[in-house]
Amino acid sequence: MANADCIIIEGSNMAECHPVGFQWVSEAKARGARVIHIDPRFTRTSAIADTHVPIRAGSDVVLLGALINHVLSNDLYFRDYVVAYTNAATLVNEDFVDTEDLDGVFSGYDPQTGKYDMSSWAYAEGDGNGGDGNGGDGDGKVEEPGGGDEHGSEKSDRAAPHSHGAAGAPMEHANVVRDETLQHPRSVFQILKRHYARYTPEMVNDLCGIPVHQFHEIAKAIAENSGRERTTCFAYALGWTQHSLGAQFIRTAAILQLLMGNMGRPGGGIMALRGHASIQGSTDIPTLFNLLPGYLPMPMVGQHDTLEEYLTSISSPRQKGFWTEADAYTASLLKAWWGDAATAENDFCFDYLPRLSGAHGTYQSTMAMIDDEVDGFFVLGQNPAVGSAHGKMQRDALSHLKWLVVRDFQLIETATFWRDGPEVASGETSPEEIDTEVFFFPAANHVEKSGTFTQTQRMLQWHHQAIRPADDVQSELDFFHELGVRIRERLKDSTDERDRPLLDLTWDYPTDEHGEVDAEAVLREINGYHVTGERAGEVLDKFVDMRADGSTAGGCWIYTGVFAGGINRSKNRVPGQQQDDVAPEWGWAWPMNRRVLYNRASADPQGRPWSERKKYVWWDEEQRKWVGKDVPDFPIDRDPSFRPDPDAGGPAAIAGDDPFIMQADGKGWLFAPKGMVDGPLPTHYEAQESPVSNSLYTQQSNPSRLIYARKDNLWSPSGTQPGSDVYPFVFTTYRLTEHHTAGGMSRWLPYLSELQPEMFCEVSPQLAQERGLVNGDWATIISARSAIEARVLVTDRVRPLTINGHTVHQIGLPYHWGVGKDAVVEGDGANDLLGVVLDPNVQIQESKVGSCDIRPGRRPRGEELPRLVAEYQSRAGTTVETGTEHANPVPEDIRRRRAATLTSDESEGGSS
Amino acid sequence: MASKDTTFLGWPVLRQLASGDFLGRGTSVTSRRTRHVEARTTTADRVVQSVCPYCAVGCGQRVFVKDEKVVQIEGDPDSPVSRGRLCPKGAASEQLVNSPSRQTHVLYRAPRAKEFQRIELDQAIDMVADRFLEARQHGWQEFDDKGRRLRRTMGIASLGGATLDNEENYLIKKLFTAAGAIQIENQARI
Amino acid sequence: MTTSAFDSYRPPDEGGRRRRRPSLRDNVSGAARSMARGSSGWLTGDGGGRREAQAVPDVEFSSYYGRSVVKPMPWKHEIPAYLFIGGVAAGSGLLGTGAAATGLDVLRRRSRLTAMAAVAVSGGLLVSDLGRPERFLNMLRTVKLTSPMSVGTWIFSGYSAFTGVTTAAELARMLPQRSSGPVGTVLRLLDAVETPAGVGQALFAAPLAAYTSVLLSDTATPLWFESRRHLPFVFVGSAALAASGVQMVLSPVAQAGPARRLALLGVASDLVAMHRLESQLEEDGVREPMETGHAGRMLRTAKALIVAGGLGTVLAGRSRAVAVVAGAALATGSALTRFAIVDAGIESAKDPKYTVEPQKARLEQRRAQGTVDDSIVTVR
Amino acid sequence: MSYLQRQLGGRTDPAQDAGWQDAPGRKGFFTDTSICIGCKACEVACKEWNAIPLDGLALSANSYDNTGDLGASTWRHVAFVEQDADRIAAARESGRRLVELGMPGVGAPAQAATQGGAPAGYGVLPAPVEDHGPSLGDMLTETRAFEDRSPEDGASHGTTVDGTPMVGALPEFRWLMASDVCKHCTHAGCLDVCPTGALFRSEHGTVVVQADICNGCGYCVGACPFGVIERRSDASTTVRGDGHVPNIGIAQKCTLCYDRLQHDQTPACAQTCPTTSIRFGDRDDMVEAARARVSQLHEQGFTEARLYGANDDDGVGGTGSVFLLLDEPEVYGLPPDPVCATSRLPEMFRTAGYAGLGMLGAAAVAFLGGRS
Repeated sequence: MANADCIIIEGSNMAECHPVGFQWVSEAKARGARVIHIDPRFTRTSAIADTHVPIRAGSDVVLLGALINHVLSNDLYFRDYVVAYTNAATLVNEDFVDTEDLDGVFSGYDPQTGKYDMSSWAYAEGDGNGGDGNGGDGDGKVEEPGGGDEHGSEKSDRAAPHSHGAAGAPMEHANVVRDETLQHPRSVFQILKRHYARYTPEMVNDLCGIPVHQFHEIAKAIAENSGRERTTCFAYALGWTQHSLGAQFIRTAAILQLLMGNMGRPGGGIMALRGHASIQGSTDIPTLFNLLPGYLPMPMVGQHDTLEEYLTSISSPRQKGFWTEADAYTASLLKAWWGDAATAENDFCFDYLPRLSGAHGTYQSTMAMIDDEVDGFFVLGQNPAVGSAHGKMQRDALSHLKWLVVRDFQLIETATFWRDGPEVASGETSPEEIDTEVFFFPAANHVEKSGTFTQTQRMLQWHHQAIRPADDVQSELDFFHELGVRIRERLKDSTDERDRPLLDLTWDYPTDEHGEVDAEAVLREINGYHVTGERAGEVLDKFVDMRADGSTAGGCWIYTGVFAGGINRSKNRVPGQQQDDVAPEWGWAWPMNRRVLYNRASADPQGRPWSERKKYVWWDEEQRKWVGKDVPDFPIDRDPSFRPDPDAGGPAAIAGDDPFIMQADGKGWLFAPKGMVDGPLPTHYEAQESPVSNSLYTQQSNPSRLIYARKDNLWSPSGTQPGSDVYPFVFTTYRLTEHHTAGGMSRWLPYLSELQPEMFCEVSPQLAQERGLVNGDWATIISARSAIEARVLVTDRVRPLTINGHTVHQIGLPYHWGVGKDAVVEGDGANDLLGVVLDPNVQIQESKVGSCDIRPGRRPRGEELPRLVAEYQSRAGTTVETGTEHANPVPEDIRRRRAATLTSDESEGGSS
Repeated sequence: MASKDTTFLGWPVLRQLASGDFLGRGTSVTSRRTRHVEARTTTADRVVQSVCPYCAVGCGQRVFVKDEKVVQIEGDPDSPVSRGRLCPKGAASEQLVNSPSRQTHVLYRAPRAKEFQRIELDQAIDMVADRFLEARQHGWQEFDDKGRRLRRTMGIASLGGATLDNEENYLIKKLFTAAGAIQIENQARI
Repeated sequence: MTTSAFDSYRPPDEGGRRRRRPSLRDNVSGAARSMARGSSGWLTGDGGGRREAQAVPDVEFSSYYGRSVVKPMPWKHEIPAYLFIGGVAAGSGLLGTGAAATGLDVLRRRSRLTAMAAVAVSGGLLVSDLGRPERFLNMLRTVKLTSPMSVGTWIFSGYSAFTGVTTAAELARMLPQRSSGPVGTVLRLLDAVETPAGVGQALFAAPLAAYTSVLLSDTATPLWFESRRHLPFVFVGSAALAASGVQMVLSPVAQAGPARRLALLGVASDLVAMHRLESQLEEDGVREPMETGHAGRMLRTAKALIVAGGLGTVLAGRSRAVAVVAGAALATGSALTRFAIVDAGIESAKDPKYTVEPQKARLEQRRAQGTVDDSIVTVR
Repeated sequence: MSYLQRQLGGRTDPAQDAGWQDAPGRKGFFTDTSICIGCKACEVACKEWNAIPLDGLALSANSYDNTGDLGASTWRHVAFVEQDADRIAAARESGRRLVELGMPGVGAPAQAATQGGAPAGYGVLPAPVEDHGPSLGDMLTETRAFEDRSPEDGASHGTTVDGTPMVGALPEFRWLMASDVCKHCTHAGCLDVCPTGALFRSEHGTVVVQADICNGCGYCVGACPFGVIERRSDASTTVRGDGHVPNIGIAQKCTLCYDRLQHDQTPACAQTCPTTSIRFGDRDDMVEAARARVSQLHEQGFTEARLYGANDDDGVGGTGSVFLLLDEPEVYGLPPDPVCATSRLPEMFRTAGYAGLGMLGAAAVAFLGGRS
């Protein structure tokens, strides 16, 4: 990041949330880089940026789309890069119909289910290929693996990211049709151009509230700082992900960055700024329902009934890249878990894996708890009663459990909800009515245990145990190991087949003299080892050593190499002063200690650096290999001019100029033929709750967002709907430097608490005047779900925006506080205002934006509080149905055109 | 020296006259404690390299331990990630570790009880293990409505992991998956 | 001020279990709040728009949310009380020695005993004002010429020692009969040192009365610092008239003549010096705290009492009653003067206006005179 | 000039004055507020290292500043000031006036006008820790080498120091953040007036309280022209489990981490500062860095930048902690022309002497006058 010439920070308050990471922005700035901060509020990041651009929360796709349109229509994109390294030249299936022609939905949309059949989005397949017998009916249409006997919507289920791993959108072939002149009307380039043609600076002005001259300032900065000599970097955080089309926000930025040639190059890319010590690690080795370690998907019922089906769905052997080796990764994982019980004959116990049948994310689980379907709940270092959207629903769910295990340092609100929760205070419930058994276990902290954290740039760093934990304090490692031991002990005589996975589990980790599990032994298992062969028992040095025949075991293939040579490389601590900027001898980054992914793209198609200034990894003709400052993220000895056999698959199919080695076609995806369930191209929809109507389409919100119509999850009317004026303001939630998410690690610390002692809301002077709010006094904020109180900060850092000619006021709400009695400071939780609506790709809730009203004074107490909320609901006329329609009504001709894209597929694919 | 401090000769007024510090603003007025001041970073028994537990930047930390107590946590200047710097949260790590309000005992709240009670760790784990198996059994789904094998339980859910070590997440995922529990989630989705 | 009808639902004690900042902070945020209602903005932090009574024209004043720049002295009533009683002690010592020299026995005895009592009370006041009273002996740890308090401590100590001797001599004189043995030795010794001690007491009395003005002026408290040229004369005058006033009350009219004369001189010094002090403060733009509020009221009363006491003193030679009333008026006037000056000084420290405006003015003045190299703000 | 006067005002080496032979060199801070992000890590690191109790838990509603000011339990304090365009223009103008007054300033080189630049934010001073990252010189060279942006249309935005048009638009709004700390004055009022010797000048030229000596007379509190030092009140709140609050009734302030300095360690605040807004080192180097930085900002047209405490001829003889400010000092709660009151002490003692003599004289008159 320090190498960037221009840094766009959008959807992130980097200086506040990542002050130490911000030093790299500072350093880039010192070198002359331009820093632009795009955010609803003027934050501490804005204070240091060259320019702050206020934007209406949730309108980012309009801005980014307009930037895409700007660089396309003014020929400002990096043509050599785009042609060589992206799928711009690739032709798309002729059945594809864009949102521009269907008034806000793509082809394949089923209004009944709110889901897409994505088959029409596929690449056109070239003629005269080797023929794989799979689809290929002449028009280049690519079919799903596993036959065409399903409904489109089910296919959509299947292609949803929760059913395949991260980058693992599979493709049947690498044989695509390309038009390198980029002129073909069905080329991705032309589709992109048409799609974003209406995203103009004027549209940005109207929808984002960004004046035209400021748009040009941003556009100019990006254009001038991209290309051979220069790179622009984007940084985002939860301001983008926490939306009902959050994944598409990131996609839009990725498209722009690919067009400008800023991916895989030093000072380029899109930086995700993540909020937790090991949030990257917890997706790599996921405590997530849809993934197995290393981004292998959890098997889906009906699709992954056998190992073969599973592997085929991850990657066709004929596609390019390293995902084709998924069989080796999977077999090694299963061997690591079930050891000798896992054999080639029994598909390495693939059947031991439970099957998914849909999304089982945390919000689905929450609702299942309310429906009494879940008995027991483990909460590990999180505080959902405060930190999750719709706090009231969260606490209600907790009270429906039979038992709850909370493991934390302090008595967080989730552990005391039954005693100190707001619903107890309001009389809606009482401890005597809550049946939940609560176990609070004191957890060990980072100095009381050893282990690795994976930081945001995929680097594993070992932290050493400094002291032993006191009293009953225990690490998760010890607790879950012990729990596993006792569970297995109870089942040891079981003959029930369902207990086999537990009994066959490899669970014999060495312990030290205090009975603590040796974390290094676990990391070694994660790294993997040779099971048989002459190196049996030795650790794997690299993931390409993994085999599908059961001769290797390894818990997470992307982490293979962390123990290369038997040395725990996450412990590497060669001081930064003694290394170059890349600092490869500090910690260990996956994969294979690469610090910049896809860094092949930092060289031109011939393997020469794009420029001397942006030299990073290049082809050394003499040594016949890729060299540079980093570990090349590319087959080390692949000549840039290498062209694979058209029938080849896997790593062998990667051409010498295919830098995006984990993508099925080796190219950066401007257009996503697979992988995004809500459209191959990002398009602007309004947030679930928005005071304005979507000017681009009749379709107001993301038509495939996940909606839960429940009476405890009401929505305010949006846009021009009657009643929307009852909740006239936009609120957005965020974090402060001084606190940490739901406060479990900050509100109990006096030094942090005194820096931000109370919940507050930030309002503009204009709104303050309009509503009689006074700086330092109290205000009550009411949404369709709840009402909270906060102290008022009146500040010019929040500005009213003019959207479609109307003034839109935004209210800023930090979300660190919660209601309880144990913390040093407490206050109402902003998340109580939120409802649950999810991004369909990643199941992340929309918590950055919602509609509300604000009034001076404190909120009512006791039963007056629910009464106030109900009074608003009734005034707005909101019901369970409000805001829950997937598709908005459209004229008949549009409806028919939309239907045509769906039925044509059904007729072709056949219906069961 | 010690004797001088406690005798008449240690009287700063005399030291004022004897030294160049006639106005009594420097050398002549120092106390014994001042002259022998120590930094606890220097007197620590050992220094352990660690990583900041808050956000995902992964700043390096140095943990200073004296008499098996953490006495100081500060930035690790060797770290190329953070170059010795820490944000306010990272700088408060010592308080996180040594917080007086930190819980060190297992607490149990029975159904409908109004307060927590202390129970033994061993007993608590046993209780959780029993309940785990019971809930697993209660929520077990062998097949879906189409008769396809699910082999899972919906009786147990888990939330957390983004603040945990990779090794811990690995064991959690491994144990839960083997038990058939699929509702495992963490902050990455919040 | 909140306007919600729901406020009453929140129990008043809620949140009250936390320790809040003392009222100073509340007041300040109150000021900030009132700004929010105004037109020019909560964000400029311009001290609540204090633009009335601009003492220094053409200097725009701004502050950090109206917070004080310098810290007010943490002293409570002990210190102004000490300023008064210490003054009485000093003046009484002078009267005692003078009376000894001129053979006014009653005046001598009563003055010396007054001095002793005042010294004892002063010591108590000084110790009780400390943050760590048990460490009062540390005051004798150094001799710090740069510290008026250290210098004052030594003056006070010296004065106390001489006062102790003269008091002992007075007490010895009150013993029924002279005895021999060790007691006799002590008494003889006392006889020998009484006169030198009296001289010493007188010599230390003047610095004791005067140093307290330096004690106040050698600070960053704007009003005190700007008072430095005149405050010593106010204080010695005040000490003189207070001690004299006390002796006018305690001693018979016949013996109190010198006290009355000293009182009149003190009154003159006090009034003249105070007048010049006020002009000086007016010029420096920090007079306001002396004129307004509690301090202003005290000072006005003090002046009236001193003038009245002074007039009474002129007549007091004829009537003990008048003497008592006049003396009491003078003593009270002195006490009020001390309290007023301490109070006004602390007020001047609390309001950033009195720190910033005079400083900006003097900076401008120096710049106007061509001196540009002595500013703390530089551009290179 | 008398011994006393030399010790009480003007340029001097304070450690030497305090009797230190072979002092290791005066240490100090340079706090560059133009790159402060207001994260308050300095406040926390300071409190953590020095085990300072809680300083209250009330929201001030003054922007993001909830600790108010420096005091017994806040030794580093970050100020937050929100300003609109008028105030920014005024700050820029007041800075320009300083130059015009004939204060030593820097003329902008010719290329400054064409150096496109940052209109709203302030360029960041590369201030890497030793051996980390490139040097200032390299960076500036690099910056210029790659700086090929055309100048913005800035004709209406005023002029730089030497009258060339401003390179950037005047922002509509800015948010100033500044970490304040004890100034460690060359002539320190608090130290001079301390009657017990609890405050002393260390060999590093810093001013430190000895908590084992201080008896809490409180005199230093009023003597500090910057309002830094304060006596800890018994209303302080513990951060420890045993309820103990250290040093109640004792004057407290920044020690510039005297204990760490004894072992060549960086003070806690400077070590933690994520953006190097707080730098620590030999005071001479700090002043030099500060001057380089203000020159750089002036070259870029940011005439609002100015230094605070870098002048050894000011009322306190220069400060150990030097600041770069972006507006008048009082905007940050700093005094515009602080004076160490003790520098006037000889004069004050003289006046008091006259008054004392007057009193003796008056007494003589009172007694002798009656006789005649």
